[in-house]
Amino acid sequence: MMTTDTVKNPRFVAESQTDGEQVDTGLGLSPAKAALKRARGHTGLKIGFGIILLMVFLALFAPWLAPHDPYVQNLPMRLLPPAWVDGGEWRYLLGTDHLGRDYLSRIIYGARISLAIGIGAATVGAIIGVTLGLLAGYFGGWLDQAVNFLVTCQLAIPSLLLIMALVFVIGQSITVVIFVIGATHWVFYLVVTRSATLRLREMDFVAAARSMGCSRFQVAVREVLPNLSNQIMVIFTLEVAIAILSEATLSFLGLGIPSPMPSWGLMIAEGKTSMFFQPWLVVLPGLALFMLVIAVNLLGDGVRDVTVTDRRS
Amino acid sequence: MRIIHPRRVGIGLTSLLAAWALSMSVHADARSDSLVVALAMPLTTVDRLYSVQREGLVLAQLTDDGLFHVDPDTLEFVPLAAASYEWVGETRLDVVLRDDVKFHDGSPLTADDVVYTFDWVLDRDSGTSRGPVIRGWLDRVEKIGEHRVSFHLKVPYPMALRDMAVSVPLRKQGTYAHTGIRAVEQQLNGIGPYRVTGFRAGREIELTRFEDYYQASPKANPAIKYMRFRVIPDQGTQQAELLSGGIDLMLDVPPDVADNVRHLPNVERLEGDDIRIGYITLDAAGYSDPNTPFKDVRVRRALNHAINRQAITQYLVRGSAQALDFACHPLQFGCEGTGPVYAYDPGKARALLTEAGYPNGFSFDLWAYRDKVMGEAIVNDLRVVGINANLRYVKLNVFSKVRNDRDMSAFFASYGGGGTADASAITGVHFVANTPRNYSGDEELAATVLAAERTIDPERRLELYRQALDRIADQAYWVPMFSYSQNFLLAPGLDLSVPRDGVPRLWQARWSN
Amino acid sequence: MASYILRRGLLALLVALVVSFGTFALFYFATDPAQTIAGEDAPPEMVEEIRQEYGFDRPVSVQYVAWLGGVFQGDFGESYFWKQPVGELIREHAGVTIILALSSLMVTILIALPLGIGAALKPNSWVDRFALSTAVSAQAIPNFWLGLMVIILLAVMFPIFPVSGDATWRHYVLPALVLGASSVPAVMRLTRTGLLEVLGADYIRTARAKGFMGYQLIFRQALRNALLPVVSVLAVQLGHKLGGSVVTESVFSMNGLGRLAVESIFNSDIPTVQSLILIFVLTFVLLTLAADLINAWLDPRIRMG
Amino acid sequence: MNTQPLLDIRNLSVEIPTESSTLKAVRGVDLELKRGETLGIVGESGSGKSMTALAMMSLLPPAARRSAACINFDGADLMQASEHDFAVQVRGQRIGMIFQEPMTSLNPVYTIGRQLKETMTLHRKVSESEAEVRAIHLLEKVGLPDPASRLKQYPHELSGGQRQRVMIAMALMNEPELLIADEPTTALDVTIQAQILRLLRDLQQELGMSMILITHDLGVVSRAADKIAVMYAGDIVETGTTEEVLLNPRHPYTQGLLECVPGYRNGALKRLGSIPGIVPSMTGTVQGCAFASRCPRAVDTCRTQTPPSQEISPQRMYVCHDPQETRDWQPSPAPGLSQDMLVSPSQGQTPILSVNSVSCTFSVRRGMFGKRIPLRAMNDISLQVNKGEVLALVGESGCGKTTLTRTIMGLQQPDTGSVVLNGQRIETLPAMQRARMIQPIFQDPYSSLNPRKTIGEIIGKPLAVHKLGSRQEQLAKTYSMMELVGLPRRVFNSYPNQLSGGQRQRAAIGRALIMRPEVVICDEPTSALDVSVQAQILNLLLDLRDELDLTYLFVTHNLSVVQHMADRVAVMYLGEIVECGDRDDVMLNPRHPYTRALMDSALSIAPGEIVPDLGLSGDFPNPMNRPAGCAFNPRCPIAEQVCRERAPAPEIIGSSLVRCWKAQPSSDRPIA
Repeated sequence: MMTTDTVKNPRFVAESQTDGEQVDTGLGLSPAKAALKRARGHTGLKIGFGIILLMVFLALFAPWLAPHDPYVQNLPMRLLPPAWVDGGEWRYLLGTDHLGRDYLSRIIYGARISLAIGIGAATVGAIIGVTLGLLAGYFGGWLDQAVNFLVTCQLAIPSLLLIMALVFVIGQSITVVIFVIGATHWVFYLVVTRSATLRLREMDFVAAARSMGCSRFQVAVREVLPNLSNQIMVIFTLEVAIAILSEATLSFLGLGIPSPMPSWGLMIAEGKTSMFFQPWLVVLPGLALFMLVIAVNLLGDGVRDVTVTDRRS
Repeated sequence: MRIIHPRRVGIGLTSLLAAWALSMSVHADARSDSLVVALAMPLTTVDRLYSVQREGLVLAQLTDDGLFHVDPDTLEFVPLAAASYEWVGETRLDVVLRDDVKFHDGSPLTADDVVYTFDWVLDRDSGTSRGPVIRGWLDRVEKIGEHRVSFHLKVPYPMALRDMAVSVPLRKQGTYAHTGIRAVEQQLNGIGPYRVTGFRAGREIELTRFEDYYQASPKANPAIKYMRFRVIPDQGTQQAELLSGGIDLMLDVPPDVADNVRHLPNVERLEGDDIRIGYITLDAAGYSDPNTPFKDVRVRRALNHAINRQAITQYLVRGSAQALDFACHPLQFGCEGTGPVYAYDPGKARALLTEAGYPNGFSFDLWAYRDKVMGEAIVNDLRVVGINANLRYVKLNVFSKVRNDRDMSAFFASYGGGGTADASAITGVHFVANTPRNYSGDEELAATVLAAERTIDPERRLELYRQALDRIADQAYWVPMFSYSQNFLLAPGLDLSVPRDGVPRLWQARWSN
Repeated sequence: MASYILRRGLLALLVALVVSFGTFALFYFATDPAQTIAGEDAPPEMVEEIRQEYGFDRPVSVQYVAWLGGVFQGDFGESYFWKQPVGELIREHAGVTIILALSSLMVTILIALPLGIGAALKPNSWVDRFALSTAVSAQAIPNFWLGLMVIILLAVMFPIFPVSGDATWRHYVLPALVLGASSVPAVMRLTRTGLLEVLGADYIRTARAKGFMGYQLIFRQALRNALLPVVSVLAVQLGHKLGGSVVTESVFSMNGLGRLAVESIFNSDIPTVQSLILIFVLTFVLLTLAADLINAWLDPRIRMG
Repeated sequence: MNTQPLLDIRNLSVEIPTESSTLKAVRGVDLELKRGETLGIVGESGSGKSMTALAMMSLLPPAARRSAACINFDGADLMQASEHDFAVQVRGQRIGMIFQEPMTSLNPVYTIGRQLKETMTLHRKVSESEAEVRAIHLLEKVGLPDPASRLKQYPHELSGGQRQRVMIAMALMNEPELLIADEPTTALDVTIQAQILRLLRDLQQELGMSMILITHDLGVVSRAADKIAVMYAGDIVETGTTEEVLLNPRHPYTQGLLECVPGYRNGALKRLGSIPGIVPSMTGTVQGCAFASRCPRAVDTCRTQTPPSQEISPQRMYVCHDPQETRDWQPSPAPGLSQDMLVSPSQGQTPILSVNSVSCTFSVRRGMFGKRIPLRAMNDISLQVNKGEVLALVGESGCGKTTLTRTIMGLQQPDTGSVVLNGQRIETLPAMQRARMIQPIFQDPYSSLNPRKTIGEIIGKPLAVHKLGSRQEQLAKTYSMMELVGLPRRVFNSYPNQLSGGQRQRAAIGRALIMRPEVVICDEPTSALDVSVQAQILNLLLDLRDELDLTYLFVTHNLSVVQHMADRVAVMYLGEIVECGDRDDVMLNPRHPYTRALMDSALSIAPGEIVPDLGLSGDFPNPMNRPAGCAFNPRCPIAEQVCRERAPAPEIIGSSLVRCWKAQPSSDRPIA
């Protein structure tokens, strides 16, 4: 209700004071510009974005940045410690693994896999979850019931076990891992999309679009969907983080990325047998994983912080 | 991001581990007559007739005797519960039993018991694990005296003594009459030097020395009175337990772990052979795909040249392991191939590939279910000559399904054959016509192998095996990889002789002072 | 209410059936349990024998119906691998998982709730910053890696707790911490945002206008509302922890249901996998049902509509 | 009575730091309140009236900063009181407060009883049972039937009106000396509003409390307050007794505001006065008079110098330069025609839209464990809208207005009956064709515009959907439509959140009209807007009707808007049309008892008059429990046996259609 002073939110006051004949167009920023402006003042977001930029840079230019081919083995040089430790060699800055492959190069190449899996799986999940959420929220009825059943199935099964069973049976490859992780991580999208759609469905601009002759499908895609983009973006980043961790976990359990690809989770698993004696095998990829995931999470939290205020309470 | 100093940490860890081990040391006086062994795989039964795991064989060495056994030094098959034997023609074997052998319940071993045991194994409904193999050659068993039995064979079968030694422990007459075929609940009544005094499936087995054991046996009078097998699936846990005195012996230790742990006090390391070989089978018959490059012998030879078996053996398998040239273990009888030997030569491999029409290499799936590190090393070697191998590392249940469906273009596997020092153990399973492991499609080879299995005369067998092995090498049906070595970690003061065939004889274990 | 519970129960059963048939078919078409039962070196004759003995050569529907028939009579079948009734097997392993799940839930609650409440009470204070950075880091640490690190630190470098196993209560300390930490971020954030939202609600302004302040305001007016969503999330988390904490159990070598499930998958021990999934699904549905009932008890709007 | 004022506020300011600057929400307010007196604070949204109240109670949002020379309450300066003192001694104890939203102001998870009792047990050493006795006593006093059993109920079991009664009882638990009511009736329906206002007045007189009534509604304040303070941009611009301020306003803002109220000066005038311009942003330093930019009398001094406080009498002052040069200026309505002179275009009897016996039932699940219950949203509704007329549809919330408009637009399928538009049944009409004949304008201009689209896209969207003309033609049409509805060209690329409420509603109107529909459904198009903006929009709608030859179905609950706009009126109650006829017939001569009550509850600006007693019992019923017989019988003051047993059928009395057993042919009580 605009007729009253609801002064919980100072922004609200400023906004309602613009009521009147003309508006000074300099007063408000467009949603995108406002978010950008807030983003510039958000430390967490900047840090996260910076790290991710670095990781993407590493991933894209891995062939030029990595000192060695990550697949070339040098068996006599296996299990070298990092260079600054006794027995290390400067050729192999971070040491070598059990096949004598350069650990630094493998970690750099590992960024590719983590990013590909994270973005790929989160995209697959988004496509499934947003579609189902939009359908269930906008059309309701039996469709909503059916989707609800799917969600119950999805939630009730321990997802890691499900993924393991699927990967185990289908076989390991990057594509399989992306699709399987994506296909088991869409509930979050669905729940948020569905409830937001339920809310938006009751908004008058939806009724307006319907009354100007748009079909229900057109309304769902052209009117409702754009309004979900902020929330989907936030979930997307969080799901990227979750997917990266899932991949690492799967690979750790031996059901993720197939060897000899340099997946950080797989590297930790391979180092596990000798972790008491060659701890860098476990610590280094773990740190890389931690940095990437924390960066993605910071980015996600930041995006949420700067876009969520767009909504009118 | 400051990295902790790994080597220093390693040393620190080492001393800490040692200190911890010392502080928690419970190596009590009682240890002189007891031994605790870690098992990685859970044993679901103590009855060798029904167990399939290798651990079952180790255990059966203690609880059971067969008519014959494998001499630990010569690896020959010699009488054990049998006093003597005699081949009556090619398909009849007469065996005289000892008259001083007693079961754990005190009853004496008679010819009836032997007949009962073999009849039970021959019975299709009994469901024993080795039944199908025994039924392949044994027709019937006949009692010809109180302590005499006669074995009637279907075909001449030189490995009869081996099967009796490894697969058929003797059972008291009527053993399975009450409990049915599921032997889990059953109190094991064997004739071995130890009896089972406690069994929790998948967790723990307790053995106690059998004091009425026949003195003539080479296994008589073992030094240790109590033996305990604890199931600890995780290698790390086993290490920790060994250091803290929770266990005295670790079997099948990965070489890297063994390398690391042996630097610690309180641990000793033993290395020995294992009659187990690693190999790559190539789909020469074109089962998985009629257009597979492996139908071309030049491609198969190229692979043999491309893989650096020496390096893999030396750095990854380690110990006494050897790189192999032929499809058999060097310790095995008949393993005397003279055919072509493929040296590590990537250049030659590339040339062969070009010749075969693959100048830019090709892609294929390399399946494997164990020894992932070696699999990776193979893949990396192939990458060098331009072949892109995808390592399909799966668990055994998936592996065997795909292999049996003949959907693999190549697989990396290993075979132990129960530690049998005879080439038949390996060639038989892999190259006779009806086995799903045979991807050669070579019927002539299958005939040769079968003939060798049915020949008693050693000279003739040797010749047949030479033919078969040379044919395999020439056609490069396999890439023979390496023989395995075995690592044991022991608590100090434990004496254990290293088995030549990889099967530890724990009755030989003793505590030295 | 009875009809509601009945509806939920039927839904759970339907979910369980769909899932269990799915797994059954998956394993039927893609794996060969016989070789696993027979062992890696087993000759083909032996494998074939086992295949017939266990009836693996029957059509998938026949096998499934046979198993399901047993389940309805309370018989989960016999494990292929352990050659032991599955019910017994599950009973043996359940204890570890239940203790681990409950203790890690306690860890979660003890860390997440105070942090979340503290953060909400003083937004942007150091408590809030600390809580948020804890959440962000805990979210980013791979659980299995955390497990390995605490083993190196607290079991090897400073040997305070045992490395692995499940024999005594001391064995449960590290796994419970690690597993509990994995749920802290979600619960902490939810508590914080829930409480912040409630504190901004009109009825809290009413309560302040009535003279409530400080802890009275939080505990007598706001907390119950704020905890409603937390209850649901805790139930889901507990459900997932009971559904086999696969990673934690395998990092710490604990003989729980999660590990049993993983091993059974690797061994194509279909009766065990099936029964476990059935039990996981039912447990989960029962827990969420319980959470709904607790919420209904806490919130009259749900109770009465 | 003590002559010392109970409350004396001097120079109260509230500042709220925002991301870029500091918002001055309240700027040096002075207020005085005697014991037993009611002060009405009036202002539009953003004027700072609620902030003033919250500042008194020290309940401001955490970021806000408060400063004041003093806030004297009964001799003690509240500025010196700590948070603890406030909580323990003032809030709920000596000052009670009622808020706008009864639906959310009670804690949903605790019983009414607990929330009432704790107010008392928190402050006083009383036992539970004593508190309970007091709670029951007060619930009875605020007019809740069966108070003892209410204690065990939860807020959601009560209707909005009942909750507001509970809020009042709660505020009175400790017999406060001052009651602050912040828009206590804004969220309520008109009939309930009248009841609550009466209740507050009665209680205040009985208990001898002082009261501050904060509202935007000049009608409400005219009936309920002794004194009025008019706030604008965070400051009080005029104070005085109710009569003085409303009948003889001195400040140009007060004058302008009153001109905006339909029916204030002359109900027959078809154009309302309006205040041009915008409220200046109250950030940074404010120069001159805050109202200067919108003031018709402003001179240069007004823009540069802070206006003085002109005191007429001790109780009467206004803050204005009152410039000599423009003293002769008289507020006059904007140029336009009075209704008498206006001939509505083609206002014949050609029905363009007719609704024939439409019924619709939903099934609704109550709660998580509940069963599905049928909800009869429309019951045998028939209605006719003639070409060129404005038909007002009046009813309280939940009466089925929205379902009816959705059905008329073909967005909701009725169970039985039909809607005929231009001779064609609406459900057989293809969506695209239908859209060109009938278009809606919605209540909330925030919800009706897609926040992700620019204004240009939104207005031109129907053209794009219908693929009318080339891209260039669509653009040209959009620009000309923007001109028509009074939107500057430069907002073409702006997003809705960059526009004011009034501008958004203009955009919504533009979108509805761009395809030149014949019928426009206006669903409470001004109820979310401030009075001054409402006047602009109503003026615009009437102009457009004349210009574009439109027919309006105008849904509203605001009877003065009905009076101003409508040719005919239909009154809805619980899914039925209970009365329908010409405006003057229905409004001046209501035949249905509900219509009569509705007309009585309309609070026109009439200082000195009190809020009338409607004679209605109970609240608006839950549509899920329809009463048997006539739907209105439980609340009807004249219901008889027949009303409880059988539902009346519509009958035509005079020129109106009425659904009542006891419909009177004429009434002796014309509306005020």
